[in-house]
Amino acid sequence: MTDQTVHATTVAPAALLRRIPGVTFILVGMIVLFAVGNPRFLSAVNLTNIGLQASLLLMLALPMTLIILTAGLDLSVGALLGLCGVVIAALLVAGWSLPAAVAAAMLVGLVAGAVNGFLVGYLGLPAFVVTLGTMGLCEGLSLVITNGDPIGGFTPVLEAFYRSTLFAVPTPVLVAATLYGLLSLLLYRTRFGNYVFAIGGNKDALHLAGINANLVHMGVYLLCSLTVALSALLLLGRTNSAHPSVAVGMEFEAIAAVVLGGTSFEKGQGWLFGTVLGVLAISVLRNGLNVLSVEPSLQVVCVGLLLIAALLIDRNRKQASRDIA
Amino acid sequence: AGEVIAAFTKNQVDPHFEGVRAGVEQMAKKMGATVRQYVPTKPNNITEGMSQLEDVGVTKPNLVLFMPIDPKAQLPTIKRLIESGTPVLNYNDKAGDAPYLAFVGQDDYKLGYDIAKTLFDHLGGKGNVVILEGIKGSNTGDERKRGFDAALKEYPNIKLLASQPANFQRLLGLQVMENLIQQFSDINGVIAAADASALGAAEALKSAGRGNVPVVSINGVPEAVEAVKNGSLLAIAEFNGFKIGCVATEIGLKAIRGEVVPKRVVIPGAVITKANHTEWLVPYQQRTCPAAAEYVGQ
Amino acid sequence: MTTMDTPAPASARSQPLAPGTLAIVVRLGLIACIGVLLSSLSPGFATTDNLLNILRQASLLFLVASGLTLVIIGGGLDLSIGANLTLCACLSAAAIKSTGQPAAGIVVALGCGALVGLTNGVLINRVKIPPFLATFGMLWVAQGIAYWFMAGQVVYGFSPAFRFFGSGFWLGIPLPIWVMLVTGACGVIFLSRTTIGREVYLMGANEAAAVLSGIPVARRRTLLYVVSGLMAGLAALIYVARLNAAEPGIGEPLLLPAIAAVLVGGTSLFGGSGSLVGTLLGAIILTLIVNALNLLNVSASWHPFVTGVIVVVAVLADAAVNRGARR
Amino acid sequence: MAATPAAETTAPLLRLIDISKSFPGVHALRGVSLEIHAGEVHVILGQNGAGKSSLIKVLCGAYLADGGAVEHEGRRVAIHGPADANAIGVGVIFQEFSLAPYLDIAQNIFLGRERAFAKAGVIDKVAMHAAARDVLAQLGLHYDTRAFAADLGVAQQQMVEIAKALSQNSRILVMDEPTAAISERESERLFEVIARLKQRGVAIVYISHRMKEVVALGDRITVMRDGAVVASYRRDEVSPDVMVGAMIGRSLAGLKRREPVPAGAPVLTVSNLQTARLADISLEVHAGEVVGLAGLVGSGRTEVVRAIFGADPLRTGTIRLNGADFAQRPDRSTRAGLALLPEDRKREGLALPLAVGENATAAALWRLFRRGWFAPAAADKVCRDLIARLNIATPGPAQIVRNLSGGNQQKVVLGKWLAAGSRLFMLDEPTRGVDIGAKTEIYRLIDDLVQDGAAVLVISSELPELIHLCDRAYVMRDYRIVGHLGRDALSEKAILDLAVQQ
Ligand SMILES: Nc1ncnc2c1ncn2[C@@H]1O[C@H](COP(=O)(O)OP(=O)(O)OP(=O)(O)O)[C@@H](O)[C@H]1O
Ligand SMILES: Nc1ncnc2c1ncn2[C@@H]1O[C@H](COP(=O)(O)OP(=O)(O)OP(=O)(O)O)[C@@H](O)[C@H]1O
Ligand SMILES: O[C@@H]1[C@H](O)[C@H](O)CO[C@H]1O
Ligand SMILES: [Mg+2]
Ligand SMILES: [Mg+2]
Repeated sequence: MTDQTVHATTVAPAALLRRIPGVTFILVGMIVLFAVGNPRFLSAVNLTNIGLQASLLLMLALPMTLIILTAGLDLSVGALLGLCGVVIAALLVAGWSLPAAVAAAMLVGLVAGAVNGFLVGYLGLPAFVVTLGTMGLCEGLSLVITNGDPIGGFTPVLEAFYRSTLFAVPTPVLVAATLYGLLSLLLYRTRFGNYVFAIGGNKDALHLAGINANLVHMGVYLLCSLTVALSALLLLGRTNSAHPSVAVGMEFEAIAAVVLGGTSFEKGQGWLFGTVLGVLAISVLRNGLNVLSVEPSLQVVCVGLLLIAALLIDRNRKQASRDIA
Repeated sequence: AGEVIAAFTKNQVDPHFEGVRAGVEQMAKKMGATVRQYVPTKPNNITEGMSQLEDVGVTKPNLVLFMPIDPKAQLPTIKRLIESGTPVLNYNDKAGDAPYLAFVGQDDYKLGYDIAKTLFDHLGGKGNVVILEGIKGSNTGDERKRGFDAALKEYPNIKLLASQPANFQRLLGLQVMENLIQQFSDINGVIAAADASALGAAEALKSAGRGNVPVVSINGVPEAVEAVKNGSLLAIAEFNGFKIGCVATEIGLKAIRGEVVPKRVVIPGAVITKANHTEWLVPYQQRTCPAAAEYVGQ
Repeated sequence: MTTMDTPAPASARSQPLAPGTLAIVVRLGLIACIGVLLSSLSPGFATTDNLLNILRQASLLFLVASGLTLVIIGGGLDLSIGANLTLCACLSAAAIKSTGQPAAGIVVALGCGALVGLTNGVLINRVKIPPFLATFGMLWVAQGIAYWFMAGQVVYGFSPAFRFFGSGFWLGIPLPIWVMLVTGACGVIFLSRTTIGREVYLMGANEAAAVLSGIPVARRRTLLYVVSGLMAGLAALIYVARLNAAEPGIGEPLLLPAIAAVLVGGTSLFGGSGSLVGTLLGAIILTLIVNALNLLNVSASWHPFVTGVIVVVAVLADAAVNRGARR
Repeated sequence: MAATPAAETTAPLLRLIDISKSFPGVHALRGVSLEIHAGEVHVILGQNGAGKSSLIKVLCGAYLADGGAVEHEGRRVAIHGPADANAIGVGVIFQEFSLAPYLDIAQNIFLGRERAFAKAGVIDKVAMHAAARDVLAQLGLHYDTRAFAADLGVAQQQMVEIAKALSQNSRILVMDEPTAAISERESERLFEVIARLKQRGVAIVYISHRMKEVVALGDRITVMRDGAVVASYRRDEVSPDVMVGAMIGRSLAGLKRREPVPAGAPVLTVSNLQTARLADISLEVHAGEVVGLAGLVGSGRTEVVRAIFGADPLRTGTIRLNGADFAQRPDRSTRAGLALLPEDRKREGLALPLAVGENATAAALWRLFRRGWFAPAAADKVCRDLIARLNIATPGPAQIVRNLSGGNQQKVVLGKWLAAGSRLFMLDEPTRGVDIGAKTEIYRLIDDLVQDGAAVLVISSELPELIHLCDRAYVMRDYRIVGHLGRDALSEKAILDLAVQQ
């Protein structure tokens, strides 16, 4: 017997191509369609719109990717985003300085992340349930703090920051891009990143490798919540006021974007850049429907069809590639 | 002629906004303009409402009819839209301070005050009432509540048992009322900030065998007017989406066609009771737009 | 065979209370505690009227959550139930309005519910789209169709015969509670006394093993989605009868409370375990809490917060109980 | 037991003293003491559920012992977690795979030890892949280290697992059934490496159910039964029969070839079956026959039985059961009397969180309750009968399957098909990771089945097992059937000649 009997598994460029999620094709298709439908779709102003609208969703979807890679889920991000916004706004109105208010929001994020992370990472409770609970806690706290009333009238600095640009690129887009860069460095070039994939794929293996897997697991939730707390600055800049439940529901869109981008709920399989594509697809769809003035009820149907169609494509390609192999 | 109007409403659930959209369509047709409707896919979603404003800016409509889901949040966006050269008229809900072509709407404070007084007078100036509020932070909701409170001050023998948000919604109105009924055995009257929650509350009262407790509300959508007719609701302060839509469109189009228009048109609202209700039973599609001139100067 | 000297099997009866039973007992205990506490704090609590009121509100929640429970035990998830309910409500209300026949509404509601469920089932089991996404997509589609169909209007005003389903009483007990009891009993029998019910647990616990045991998993799971859709349709009828109106905003707000009821009821999202009795208790606990806050005059702002606490406490309690049982 | 360890020449590297460990209802370890010496292979033998894996898990910090102590080079050490075990140089190849599917081979090999390749916190991937290739090369493997573990076959995963343990340069290397999933050729590579490690002074703890390996490798052999050490030997002072006797508490006659039963009518006829990977598969199994499907790991045997059962889609070809066509769908196959015992019992055979009873009747519900109404008492009775018939070690039908040892889990899977009244049994590695005692019971069961007129198609990577069991065998290579061996032609050499590409 010779070495040839052991098949060396190779990574062909085709494998990389296979990684590109089906939503990419839809994204390209939509861009063409919308551009034909209304030439202004590709105008600088509109691209800025898409960028701005995508950036906040991306801020939630990127850390959500890490969480889903650990075979988890964080339903509390929308409510937490709202809560952190409320906290910052309330403290600013109460006369705190911006850094102090932000620090307080970070603390809130830290606590939320620690609660989620501890219950999921250390106690092994199902993430869906835990974060559904903390979602209620966060939304409830926002309501209690504000008594349901939005808070406005704080420093215009936040709005100015949100509206500022650098080399004609809106700052929020740069912030989201920076987050992407940092997270992809973290995920693909550091030990922590390896452990994220390992937790989703085989947490016991990580534990047996002598790593404090629970701590790493909790760390992912902390990271997510802290990012969300910082994202509250963008939200406040955008809405120029804080609303208790303004972002509730955004978690589902973030999760949808992640999964559209090819990350699966199981086994730590996924791709961070896919999430960018997923977020873009959702943002482009919503923007394009408005730019083409599509009838409101039809818009609602279209969002559903995007999700289903993108996954249909993935499904078919997976089948095709299995046949080839 | 041939202008494109982008008309914003807050949701596809509440028939009040269908009234607005019908009014806009009718007047636009009459004046030779076309309408594009924008409604957030999720009811009253603030960020989505903002994105839609931004996206509409790209299409450069000749006129935007705008009602805020939340004035504080949307004001900066609308200001930028106006700065970029798109004429915007504010209707239905006040949307803060920006160079709008005009504001067309109603006096929510007065509607709240009037309808509360109607109830209190019906109760003979004494008794226990509960309030079902609208969405906090919306101009209509907050102003109406202020009107209720002002009326309460004038009636020392009317006691407010509870004031809870029902968010202009029917199901919430029903559930909040169900619980209030358990909590208080001596409710004599109910004030709701909108028809939908009033109708929900009336159902709750009826199935608890307390159908005789009078309920008042604000709006006057056909369903609620029918309820006035058959006695489920005592009275409604008219907040007429159809008229608002008509007048806003007329004023807006005139403004962009170079006419001088009033900066503020406040449409008066009647108190709809069994005695006068027939006018509001007519479906929106069969109504005829009033002329803006009727309300100018009021 | 007697060749192996394995330790003699101990009797299964010597085992402690099964975790499922224990979970139910814990929940009943919780309800009892809240009940005792409240009746001492608020005289209005322990009245027949109030208890029926709580049960009636819980029954609507239970109806939506019951179909979801079956789906989750079978290893799936259904985020479309709320929107499905909306669509069923709108279509059936229109059917009743235009024909004057409550029967037409029943047919339309159940048909529409089943059809949406079937679509979910096909997307998930034939096309193999993950349940979270497939049903999230269907949520939007059903909601969109409802908006389109209603065109901003409300359908309202039904005959007393139809409204009896929502607001009537039989033997002094509101009809929705009867509906809850009957459907709940059917569900319990389905899960514990039919082979399909047993298969649901097996495929929820390990889909691959279930397939290789000859269980037609795809068909079974499709059936569960259809049942979930039917329950949404049934709930829609009760809602329409109760509200005396249908509008496209009623269903969506029910999704998260329904999921919470299932989870507070102790059904695991991983599939393979859980019960309808648990979901019933979960629905009662969640309703009870809101009722309690109202009776104690706590601002409505606190409702989501307290609900969140209950969800977390319920999972923690289960985890603690399971751990204890394993020791 | 009569056997006593020979006098020691060197001090032990590691001593386990009086280790005990309990799980609810199970006393997995009862005061186990063990000495591990540098440069020696210490084999641990024992039936399924004897406590071997549990002992290993205590040693490597995966389980916390209830009592006992560990001494390393004469000093007491506390093992509270895997990190403590790593600190004294313990590396483990686990019985259950410990790879993360969507990390690549290199990342898996160095999981937890990335620091060696990190510069300012950033991992130097080039260096890491190079190091991974080096480790694999020691095993004679040339995998692309960028491949995800998820894309590897079972055997390849096992080899990566071995590479992972090797790369730790452990002073004490524990292998829990490392050859259960790999072919002879790969096993030989492993044995070469073990020999080299021994020379370097590494202490090796080796668990296997394969007596051949035990004899070939072991310097010292410890036999466990019911959670306790029952005997310890040096290799030169003991024979396989004695070891087996110690394991099961009695002596076992050597493996005799199964007596053939007169074959009946053809039960299964497969002609020209083709799937995405398989080509031109034709075979036939008669009533009263045990037919083998031989071949190296990865030759496509599993795919054949999965395709017949309907678990994987067919391209072309016909499959007949008792002369009739039937739909290739697992539910139809089951009802037609076909049974498939999958190769991976945990992933495909059992619903681990459910009870023995629920699992045992999983494939038989349709048959036991034809009207669809389920009767718990009847199901319970069926399950108790199976427990008795198969001698399954469990407190009762209510026990959660996860808590059973490997061999007993396998019996539950088999029991599933007995309850379903199947007539054609396709058994894919039926004795993988199963101890000798349970193995003989499974053999006897197969014999009972064919005596009773059933037909059996069996896949096994253990050639002696195939030869013992089968009346004849088909041999596969590269997803094709390359030969057929009748009862008289069936030998290890004949199979290998066909299975290995010339
Ligand atoms: N995590 C656990 N929970 C409950 N029981 C367990 C657990 N792990 C092992 N056991 C029980 O402890 C006993 C010893 O099991 P162990 O896995 O150590 O056996 P083994 O000798 O490795 O068997 P095999 O040869 O089948 O791998 C068995 O009865 C098993 O059921
Ligand atoms: N290219 C591949 N990609 C993914 N999985 C593979 C690939 N090749 C083989 N496998 C998996 O490896 C295992 C063994 O492969 P296969 O079924 O072809 O061989 P076999 O002869 O049945 O081997 P075994 O002795 O493991 O049963 C199977 O589980 C198969 O799914
Ligand atoms: O003014 C409107 C109506 O009252 C409607 O009922 C709800 O939204 C408010 O803004
Ligand atoms: Mg073992
Ligand atoms: Mg195989």
